[in-house]
Amino acid sequence: MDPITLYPIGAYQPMPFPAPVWLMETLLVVGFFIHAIPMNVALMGGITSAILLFQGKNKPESYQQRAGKQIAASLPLFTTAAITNGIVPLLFLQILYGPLTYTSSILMAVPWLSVLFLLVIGYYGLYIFNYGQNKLGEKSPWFLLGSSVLFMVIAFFFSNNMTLMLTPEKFLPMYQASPSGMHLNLSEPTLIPRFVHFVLAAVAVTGLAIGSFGLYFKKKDDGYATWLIKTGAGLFLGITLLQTIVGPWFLFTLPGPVQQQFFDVNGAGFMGLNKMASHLFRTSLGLDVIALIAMAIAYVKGSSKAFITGLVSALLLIGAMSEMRHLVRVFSISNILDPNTHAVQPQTEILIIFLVLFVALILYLGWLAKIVHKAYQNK
Amino acid sequence: MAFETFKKMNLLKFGYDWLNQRVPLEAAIKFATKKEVPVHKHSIWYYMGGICMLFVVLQLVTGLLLMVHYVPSYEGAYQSVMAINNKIPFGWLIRSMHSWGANLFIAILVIHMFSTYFMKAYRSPRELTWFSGLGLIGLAMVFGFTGYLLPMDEMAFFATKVGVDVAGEAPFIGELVANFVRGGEEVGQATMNRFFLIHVCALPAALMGALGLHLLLIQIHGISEPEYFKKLSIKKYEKFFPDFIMNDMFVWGGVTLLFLAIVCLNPWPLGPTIDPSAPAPIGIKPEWYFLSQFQVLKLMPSQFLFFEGAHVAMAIIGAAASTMVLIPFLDTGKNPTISKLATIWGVVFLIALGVLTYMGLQV
Amino acid sequence: MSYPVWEVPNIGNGWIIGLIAIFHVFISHFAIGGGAFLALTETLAYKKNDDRIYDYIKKHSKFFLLLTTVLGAVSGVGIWWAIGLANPSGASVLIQNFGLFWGAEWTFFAAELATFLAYYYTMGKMDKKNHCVLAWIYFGISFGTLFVINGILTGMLTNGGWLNAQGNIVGTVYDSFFNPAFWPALAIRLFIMFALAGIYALLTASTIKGQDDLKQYLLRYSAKWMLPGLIAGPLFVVWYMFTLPPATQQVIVSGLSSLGEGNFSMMAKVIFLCIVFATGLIGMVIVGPFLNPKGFNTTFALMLLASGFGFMFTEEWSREMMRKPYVIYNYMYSNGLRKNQIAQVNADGFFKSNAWARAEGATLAKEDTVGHGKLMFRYQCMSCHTATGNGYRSMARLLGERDENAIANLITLMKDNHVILSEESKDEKGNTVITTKAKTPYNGYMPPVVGHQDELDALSKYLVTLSKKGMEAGAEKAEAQMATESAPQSTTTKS
Amino acid sequence: MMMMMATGQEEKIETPPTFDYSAETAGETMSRRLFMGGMIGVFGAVMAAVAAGPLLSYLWPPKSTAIKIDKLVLGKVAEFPAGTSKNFKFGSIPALFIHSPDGSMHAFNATCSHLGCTVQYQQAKNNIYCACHGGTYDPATGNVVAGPPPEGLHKLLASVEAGEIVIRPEKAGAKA
Repeated sequence: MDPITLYPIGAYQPMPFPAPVWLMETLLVVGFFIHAIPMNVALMGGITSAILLFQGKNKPESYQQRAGKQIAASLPLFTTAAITNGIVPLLFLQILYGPLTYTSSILMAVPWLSVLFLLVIGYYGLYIFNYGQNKLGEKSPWFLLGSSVLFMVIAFFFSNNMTLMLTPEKFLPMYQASPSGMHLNLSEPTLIPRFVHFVLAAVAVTGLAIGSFGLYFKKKDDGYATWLIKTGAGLFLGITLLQTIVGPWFLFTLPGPVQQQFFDVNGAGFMGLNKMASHLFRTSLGLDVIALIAMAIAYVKGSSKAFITGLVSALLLIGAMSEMRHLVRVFSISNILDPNTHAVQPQTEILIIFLVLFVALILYLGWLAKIVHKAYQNK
Repeated sequence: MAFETFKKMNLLKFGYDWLNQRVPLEAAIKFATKKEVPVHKHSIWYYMGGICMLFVVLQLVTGLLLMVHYVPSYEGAYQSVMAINNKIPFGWLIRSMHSWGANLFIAILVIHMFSTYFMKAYRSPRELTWFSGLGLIGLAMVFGFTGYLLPMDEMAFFATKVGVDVAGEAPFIGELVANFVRGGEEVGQATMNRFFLIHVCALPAALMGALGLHLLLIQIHGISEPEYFKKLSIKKYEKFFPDFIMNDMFVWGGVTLLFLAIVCLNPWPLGPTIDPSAPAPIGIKPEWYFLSQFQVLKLMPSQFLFFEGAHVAMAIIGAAASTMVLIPFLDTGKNPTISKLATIWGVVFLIALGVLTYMGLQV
Repeated sequence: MSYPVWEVPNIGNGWIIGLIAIFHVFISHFAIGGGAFLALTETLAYKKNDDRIYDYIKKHSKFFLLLTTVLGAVSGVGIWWAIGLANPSGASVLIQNFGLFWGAEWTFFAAELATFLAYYYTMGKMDKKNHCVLAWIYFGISFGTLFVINGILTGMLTNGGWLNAQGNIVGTVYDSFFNPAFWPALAIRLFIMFALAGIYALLTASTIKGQDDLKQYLLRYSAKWMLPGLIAGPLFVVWYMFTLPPATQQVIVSGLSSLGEGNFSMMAKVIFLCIVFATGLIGMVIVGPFLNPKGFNTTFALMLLASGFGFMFTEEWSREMMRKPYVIYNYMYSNGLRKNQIAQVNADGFFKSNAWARAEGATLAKEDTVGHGKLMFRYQCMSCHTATGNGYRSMARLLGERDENAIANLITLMKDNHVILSEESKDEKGNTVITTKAKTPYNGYMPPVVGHQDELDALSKYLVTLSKKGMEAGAEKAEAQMATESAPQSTTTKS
Repeated sequence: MMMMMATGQEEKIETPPTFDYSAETAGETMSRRLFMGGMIGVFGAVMAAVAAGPLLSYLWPPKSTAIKIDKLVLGKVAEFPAGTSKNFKFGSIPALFIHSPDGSMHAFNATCSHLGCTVQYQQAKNNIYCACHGGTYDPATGNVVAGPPPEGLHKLLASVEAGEIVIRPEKAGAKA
């Protein structure tokens, strides 16, 4: 039978890619990394700060109150960064895997588009807390909590779309059931473990953010700083230990052939089929262990050095995970859609301009951070 | 004129002086600047009269323009309106403005009327202003009724037919009146002539008179202030000229934009041509501002006590309308209980109008 | 042509893009023009060293923050998402073609947001002069985002040397980016941005309480932001009009001069409305805040804002309609069909050329003509038409009383929508004159219908079921069926 | 004032000067006022143009619907004995046919060249006469005989074909 009637996926447009595939893949992964960090804090920071605020309810001067308010104040910034940086991975995802992502998005058009509305409402929830906490009083943390819940719904929709695009065999029956874009990918076995794994990771990253706040206050207020580091490290530690259950759960729901690329019980030293994937998998396990140990020390002692070690290894770990996430995608669909087969004709000038602007952006953001810091130092 | 003095005077001043020597411009401006408009939280309703004025002007202008191409004959009317709609540049705009304008004019008149009703602006010494206003609403509705026939499409024909037949239901003189309005037994060329004449000659003249009286009385009595405002210790006013006029112009601008947006995006349609032998089209109903009255007629059983239902219905409509006429004499502002009752009656009246119109729209 | 069609009842999926886009444009233009406003106003405050103006700027920039960084930014992403849902083929052309431009725009966008946040949070904490500089940097960077997106947007309509007449790509992406309309469109957008910045500022200034002198001063100051558009706007609009494709120019000119003639005057009506809104808006600003700042209040400011929205709505709507029937002019039609693909699809057949139509068609019985016709409709027409009811450009309404023959003729006619006939004739002096004329009246309004003849027949069979006649016939058929279903009983009694 | 502003840059002043803007709003310089006034004037003109365009195009008379015809059968020869005439419409042009007492047949565009009245044939005087201002033309050639008309009548071609009088425009007739 005609294969396209089983897998009705579109073709790329008959024009060459504007940049080499490897470069765009790199930008996709880097983009996801710089999106994931602020996104994670924005996602679970609301719940975390609300819990801290509820804990310190009747103690206005308590660390919990202070930390809760400071985290909440930073959340709009994290949200802004998350949205802005989210554009990069989505852009390159569309270039490289457009025929799949467009289709899966259309199938779940309504929830997919509702993300925007949820985002706006959640975003304003954060501002309502920050500008209205004096008026709202004790009720105000509920707004943070509400925002977090809305953001979790968004995360859930994203999980749906990112898994749905990998299973084109579902496209046709789904579309024929209803063309008005009301589907979700609930039948997907990896959906729930993937979602839980990612949401828990977001709590851990929020822990990293709290600890980093501690590093910032180290010179000003040592007691508070130590408390922040301990709290942040503890949060990371607890959640990451929990991930030792959720992680494998997620791993083992992945389709067998994809698993085998990363590790293989029958292979030499569990070596998987794909060399890079296997090394990456092992490295991340190693980074995980380092981060756990360092955070354990930081949790007990409140040491900033231990925390920094843990932070760096955790960030590296997130980077490695981002790449692995990408590899899972590649392995799942390489036999259906392979961007490497499409012609490339680099738009050299604009490519150079883009890369120069990218570097300039980083330098500019550094400068901006410096002058803002200075302004706050003076006052 | 010496060159130096000419240089000092700019053109605007020259024109002003020239006019002022011939008409009492200065006095008029002095009068207008002396006049003041109260500023309070209900001030927004003061703009309704101005908006009504805007629509009067728009209707007059677009009506005049329509007559350039309109042919008031039983056979030719439809063709000419079709040409205006489809052939003549911007004809659709002028006609849609006129048709939409007629409806919006009545809507805004109703709003204007109820806003003044609830602000109790009908009280002494403004009874005559109130009556002239009621007269203007009546005129507007007759305008609407007579104008509806003129394009001579299917809906227009049957709506007129039904409308005149309703008048024929009136006791004793009904049939007489109906025949008089129709100019015969059937809606035809004679009806057309009458409606056209009423619409473009008689009513505009009457409107000018009633409107002139209305505006003159407003100038004489000034703008009415709500009770609570009168009691305030610090009252804020703005000058009628130029401040309030400027505000008025601003509002006119906004209303015109909204109006044109409605008109351009939903040009007024023209139905199929008439076929007097055809049955009345499904879903035929009078214009919305007649629906409430129409609905009362419909709701009434054919026999009510000892009277014919239609007669009772007309009596009810008449009684309700007459409360609006009598209200300045009933609620003079001296008795707070009556004042409150008048407000309640206004609300009841408004709700009844709304509900009846809504019911009429349903079928 | 290779994606499923997201069906949105009543309004059609195109309006999902439209509504989000218009909403976004209304805010994003403020984000850029408002940057200039903040910079100039802060310079003013600095020169006068007046804390009252600083206080106003603080209030205004908080409003700015809440509006642009949240609604503006999210709705911008929203357009992108919506075009991916409603017109994935068009979106993927843009993405594949301009991907790196978007990347460059992103750097500006990220810097823009960061700068504004830095600006906002350092207000009153930083040296006043440096803070002023920050405002100017913000404006400069946000202008960068406009610069990039303007090239992509205008390139969708006037793509310069990028394409040849047959719709084949012959130029580079830069031909499309720096297209003839690039500069006039950039200027027009800037003027609109300044005007919108003024209108939003009128809103915030109208809320100043208890300082009448400052309020009136700021109102007049904000009203003057209409000036650039008033002075130079018309010039650039004329320039812009001359850069448009000749066919589009023709439709506009003939539409505007004979408004009302024919059924295709919607675009002309919207352009007319746009002109009305522009002049009306400026008139309102003159009689309102400029000449009479005393009487200007927040209600009036909201009225101005609504009128401004009306202007943006008609402006963006007419710009979209000018591109009709293409999504990328002369390259891709709004239904995803590429112009250079037509001959191929007509030869191969539509179902063979469209992955989704083929897949869906395979699930149907071969003799199900109406079903196949429905698929033709879905993949060729639904990007602009809704099927039943009274929805946006609903076929049921448009077909009206047409019967089977009329519909079949219509489809035959529309097969040649892209064909331009050229005629050679001699003028009085004996020179050869070539006049070109579209073969069908739908050229410039609709894409051609493509496919084999039997596929076109299937489409008209389906359309018949939508038309009034078809609906009535369908109802009769159902009644007849009910009658025959009850018939057997009577036949049994007979036998 | 300038001094204060200049120092304001260097060190913070506790209470910066507050401006009274009412004076500033009122006292704009003359040239700026003129400019603004001019702008309002220009805008008024633009607005008038925006309104006038549609209005004029609405009021502009539609293109004349002149009917041009190449041939008109007036009737049987027997209906027009010598010495009779007939005013008729040739397309949208008023025309005059004369069967002269001498038997010749002539047809003219009946528009008087003076002020455009329609002329008539006076059988008794055997001339073409315009009742408006007394212009008189020769019934055979259409040349002016008396009165104010500056030039003669435009000729049409009258001929007899199969017993019917047929009128044609002069040029087409000449070519044929």
